[in-house]
Amino acid sequence: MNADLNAMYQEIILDHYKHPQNSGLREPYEAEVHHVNPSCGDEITLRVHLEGDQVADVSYSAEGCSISQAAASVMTELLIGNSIDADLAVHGSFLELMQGKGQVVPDEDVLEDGVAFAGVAKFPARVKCALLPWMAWKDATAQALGGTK
Amino acid sequence: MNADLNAMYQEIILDHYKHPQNSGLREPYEAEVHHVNPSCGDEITLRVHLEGDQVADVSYSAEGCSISQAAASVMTELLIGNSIDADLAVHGSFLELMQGKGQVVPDEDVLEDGVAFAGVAKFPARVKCALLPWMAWKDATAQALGGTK
Amino acid sequence: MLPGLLPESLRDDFPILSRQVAGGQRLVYLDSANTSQKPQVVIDAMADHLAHHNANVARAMHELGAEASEAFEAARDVVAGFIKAPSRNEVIFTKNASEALNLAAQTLTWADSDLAVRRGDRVVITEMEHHANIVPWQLLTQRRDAELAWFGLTDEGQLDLSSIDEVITPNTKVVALTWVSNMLGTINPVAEIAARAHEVGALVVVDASQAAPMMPVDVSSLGADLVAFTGHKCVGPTGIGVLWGREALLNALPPFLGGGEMIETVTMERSTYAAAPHRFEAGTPPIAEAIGLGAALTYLQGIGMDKIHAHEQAITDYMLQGLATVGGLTVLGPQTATQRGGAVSFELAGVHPHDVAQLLDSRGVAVRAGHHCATPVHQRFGVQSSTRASSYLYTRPEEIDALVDALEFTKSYFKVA
Amino acid sequence: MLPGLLPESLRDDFPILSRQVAGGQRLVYLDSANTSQKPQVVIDAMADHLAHHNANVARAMHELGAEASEAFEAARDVVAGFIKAPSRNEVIFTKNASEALNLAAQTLTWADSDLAVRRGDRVVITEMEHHANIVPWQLLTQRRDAELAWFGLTDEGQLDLSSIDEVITPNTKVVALTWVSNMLGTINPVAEIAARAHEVGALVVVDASQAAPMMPVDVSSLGADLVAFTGHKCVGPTGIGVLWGREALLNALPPFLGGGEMIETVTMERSTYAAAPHRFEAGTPPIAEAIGLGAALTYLQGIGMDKIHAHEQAITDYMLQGLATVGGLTVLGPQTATQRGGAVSFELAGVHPHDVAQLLDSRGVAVRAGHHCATPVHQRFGVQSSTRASSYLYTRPEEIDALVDALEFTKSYFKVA
Ligand SMILES: Cc1ncc(COP(=O)(O)O)c(C=O)c1O
Ligand SMILES: Cc1ncc(COP(=O)(O)O)c(C=O)c1O
Repeated sequence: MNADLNAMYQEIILDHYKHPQNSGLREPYEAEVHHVNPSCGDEITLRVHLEGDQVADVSYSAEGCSISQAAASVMTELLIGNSIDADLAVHGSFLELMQGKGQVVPDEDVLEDGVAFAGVAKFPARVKCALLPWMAWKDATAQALGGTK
Repeated sequence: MNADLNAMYQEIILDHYKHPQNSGLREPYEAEVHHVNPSCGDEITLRVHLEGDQVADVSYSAEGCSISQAAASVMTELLIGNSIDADLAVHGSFLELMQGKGQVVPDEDVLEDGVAFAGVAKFPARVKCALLPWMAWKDATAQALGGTK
Repeated sequence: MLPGLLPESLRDDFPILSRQVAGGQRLVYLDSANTSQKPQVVIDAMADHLAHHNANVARAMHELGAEASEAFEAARDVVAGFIKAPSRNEVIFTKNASEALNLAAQTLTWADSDLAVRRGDRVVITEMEHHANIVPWQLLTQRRDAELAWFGLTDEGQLDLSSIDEVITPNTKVVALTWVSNMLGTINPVAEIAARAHEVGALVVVDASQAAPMMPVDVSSLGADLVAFTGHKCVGPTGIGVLWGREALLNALPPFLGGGEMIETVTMERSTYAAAPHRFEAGTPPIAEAIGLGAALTYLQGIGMDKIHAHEQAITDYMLQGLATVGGLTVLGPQTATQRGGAVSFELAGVHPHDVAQLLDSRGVAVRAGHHCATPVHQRFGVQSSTRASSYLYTRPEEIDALVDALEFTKSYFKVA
Repeated sequence: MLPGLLPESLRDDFPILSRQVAGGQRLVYLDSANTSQKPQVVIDAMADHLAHHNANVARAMHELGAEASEAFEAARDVVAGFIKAPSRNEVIFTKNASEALNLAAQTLTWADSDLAVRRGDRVVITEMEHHANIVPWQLLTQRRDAELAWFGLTDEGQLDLSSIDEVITPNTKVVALTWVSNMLGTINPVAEIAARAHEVGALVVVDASQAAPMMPVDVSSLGADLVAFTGHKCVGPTGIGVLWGREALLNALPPFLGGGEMIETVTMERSTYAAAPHRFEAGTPPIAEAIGLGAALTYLQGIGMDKIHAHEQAITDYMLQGLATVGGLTVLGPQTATQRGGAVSFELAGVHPHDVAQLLDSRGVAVRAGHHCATPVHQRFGVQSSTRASSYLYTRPEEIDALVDALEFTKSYFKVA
């Protein structure tokens, strides 16, 4: 199944894995969360910094496989600097792609490098890896908005 | 399977069921036990009265099916008035018969009316019924000898 | 033909029904309230899984692991659909209904929130419960120095709700009751009782072990907070049961069993726990069994729970009529088929239930005799044990005729009038 | 051919082994420490039971009930024989090893005799335990305000017993440890530790989940008081596990789950409980699963546990040699096959275990990646996760070659040296 394999391990993904963008935990931030994938132990600590309705920064420290690492890197590139609403829409598109079992055609205008994850959607066990940072971001954003934590 | 049925419900058994011998709880006694068959609820309260190494009396009050009732009746006929050792040997023979899956030929000299239970041994679910009073007697005798309770 | 009967052809789906017993007689299986028979499609689903897709779930990254996980989680979706659960996360796989009810009682024993049952609090059950819905609550109340109270029964075998407000007191934390009695057959007014329970802030735990096999279940409208049932009574395999609970409630409960899959993080000092359902599914789950249950519930849905219920009612009505012709026979519980499940317990004057069952068995008729794991309700009706005949979707009127014939044979064998 | 290998022909007993995966490649199943594959004889035993002998056990008086009860109890005899239990009453069927270990911990939580774990008492575990043998003891010690202590590990992956007398203190009530580690493969000196534990009057609980599948078990000489293992790792089905315990100990423990079959008498006010094993088997047991386990252990015994152990050792030795040829690969745990089980966990420099497992899967090689439900031992060795290849009686040297090849492919795919 080298075709499927290459579809999953796109150059873009391997690039992000080797050279993660926006990695590291930064100040200031309104919320920090720690998420783990209990079945494999992959983990991420993630902070969000909001300015008004803008996502001013998303910083993280993650340990895990190429997919979860690359996902965090791609995600921050997509999210930082946009409005929260726009980012929630991006989040929705990414979720739809990953849960589509490989049947959803991603919109490159929305997901940019995120389209590279289309191949991952065919591997149910890896979908959780790709979603780990996204779930963490959503949780952190909700907390920052709710003013909790 | 009327043949098996008739082998189980021997006239002797039905007679003892309709006319149980030695039934009722009597004084004196050194030990009283209450045994139940948890899977069906059959129960027996049984007392033993020993005089030296003799089984002077075995009295009981039982509620249950024809097999367990008849077994109590037949058992007391066999046990009362003999030495404990002789009765333990009878107990052993009855146990052997009941656990023999219908393959053991009973000794009428030892088991008397008890041979009628040979047909019960083919019905695993009913073996417990036939053994209920015997287990109670063994327990009560051990308690009477041990001086416990 | 009776109105509402299902087609006889569905018997062909159940291989055991063509078996002969008792030295060449046709099997008349009237012990479905004890455990139901299994259609070939359930047996095949399990065998196919074990032979071609077996792997551990959740943990395995490989192709077999993905197949096994997908099949296992698809079974959870089937269960959620079958009981109309608002979320699949509300469906917990257990090994049977007993474990599901103990899960409820034990997590409430250890809850440290408002949910906790503390000294002086009350837990309410009923006198018609199966031991599985009595003993866990006895253990809880004994261990927490709480009070166990219960609804008594009317002579007709209904819950005596005349003093409902005195039974469900303001300090009541849990009301646990069976939806359908496995001994009397009574169908209880769950919604009415749940309404009172919720008034005082108590949780409502429903034992649906006898209800789920034979009537449509909609947990979202039942009024219950937790619902238990068991796979083997729903044409599913042994080794699998279900606890449904409202998601927020489940996530407020402490863990039940500790181990793999129920955790989030583990250090030697302490652990944090996953959300429901995984929090309550420690270790390797009954994977093939869940898949078998999925196939079973899909099979039942294919026939339609409404139709199954109508069939049960028709057969039960026919059974009650047949039993009424047997002199000396007394049915315990409601005497009419409407508002009653398909388990019919009775006494036959002069013949002990064991002996009745034995005689029936010699005619190939399989029924249950004893206390049916419901001792208190037997005591309530002054009997030590009873004989129970119980039907299911594959039961035919001719089998009821065979039961009645065999009862007459029993009477003549034991020479009772 | 390697000395001690079992005949290749036994692979024909396992239908899944002739499956193709990953788009037409031969399945190389090296995830047996996670769950083992099933021989046809196990699948057939279950399917035949469900199709032709299904009934509830203990409670049913009829012919099917007698057949089911006999088959179920015969399975208990098989288990007793397999582990050389002095009495069949010492064999408790659970749903998996996790439930068995929780049964131990929870009954000790509620014991009111000398067995009780009270405030200030100590429970000892080890740093190499599976979560199933950590979390239950955390819950017990937290709930009873007792102390949890553990044996650390040497760099070679052995238990550090240098300070055994300081770890197993006079106030220690329980010592719970794994016989064979599912992550490091280490075989622990149970007898030695049990001797010290018994000196201070502590109970010894052994997790034999990884031992039972691959070496002869004799509970009468092991030194343990309670032993747990799980069916699905012993070529048996899911949904079934075993707790063995000394009979007197079991009968001194309070009940675990309440319900049918575990009782002696029930009134609304209180209940009395049956003796072991029934005391701990509430509700309808996993009947078909116990029968499947009986068939599985009979199958293993037919081959011979000594021979299976020799096969495992030969294959593990071959695997260790093969892995040693892969540059950048580090095996965690003992480096030689003697005194080691067949689960071999390793790191591959520069490639995350998930990615290793994925690449291997693309070649049809099924391994496990992650923390294998043993987080603390991963932390001990400074890794978050690892890749684990585990063999069993059907594993062939060619499959190890395929693993090594696939690892080289992985390295080239990820461009690591
Ligand atoms: C050492 C060890 N203990 C316990 C378990 C738990 O077994 P189960 O998941 O069948 O409960 C496992 C397997 O996962 C194991 O390897
Ligand atoms: C009403 C009721 N509750 C609970 C149970 C227990 O089910 P299980 O034995 O599968 O745990 C049964 C069946 O025996 C039942 O009829």
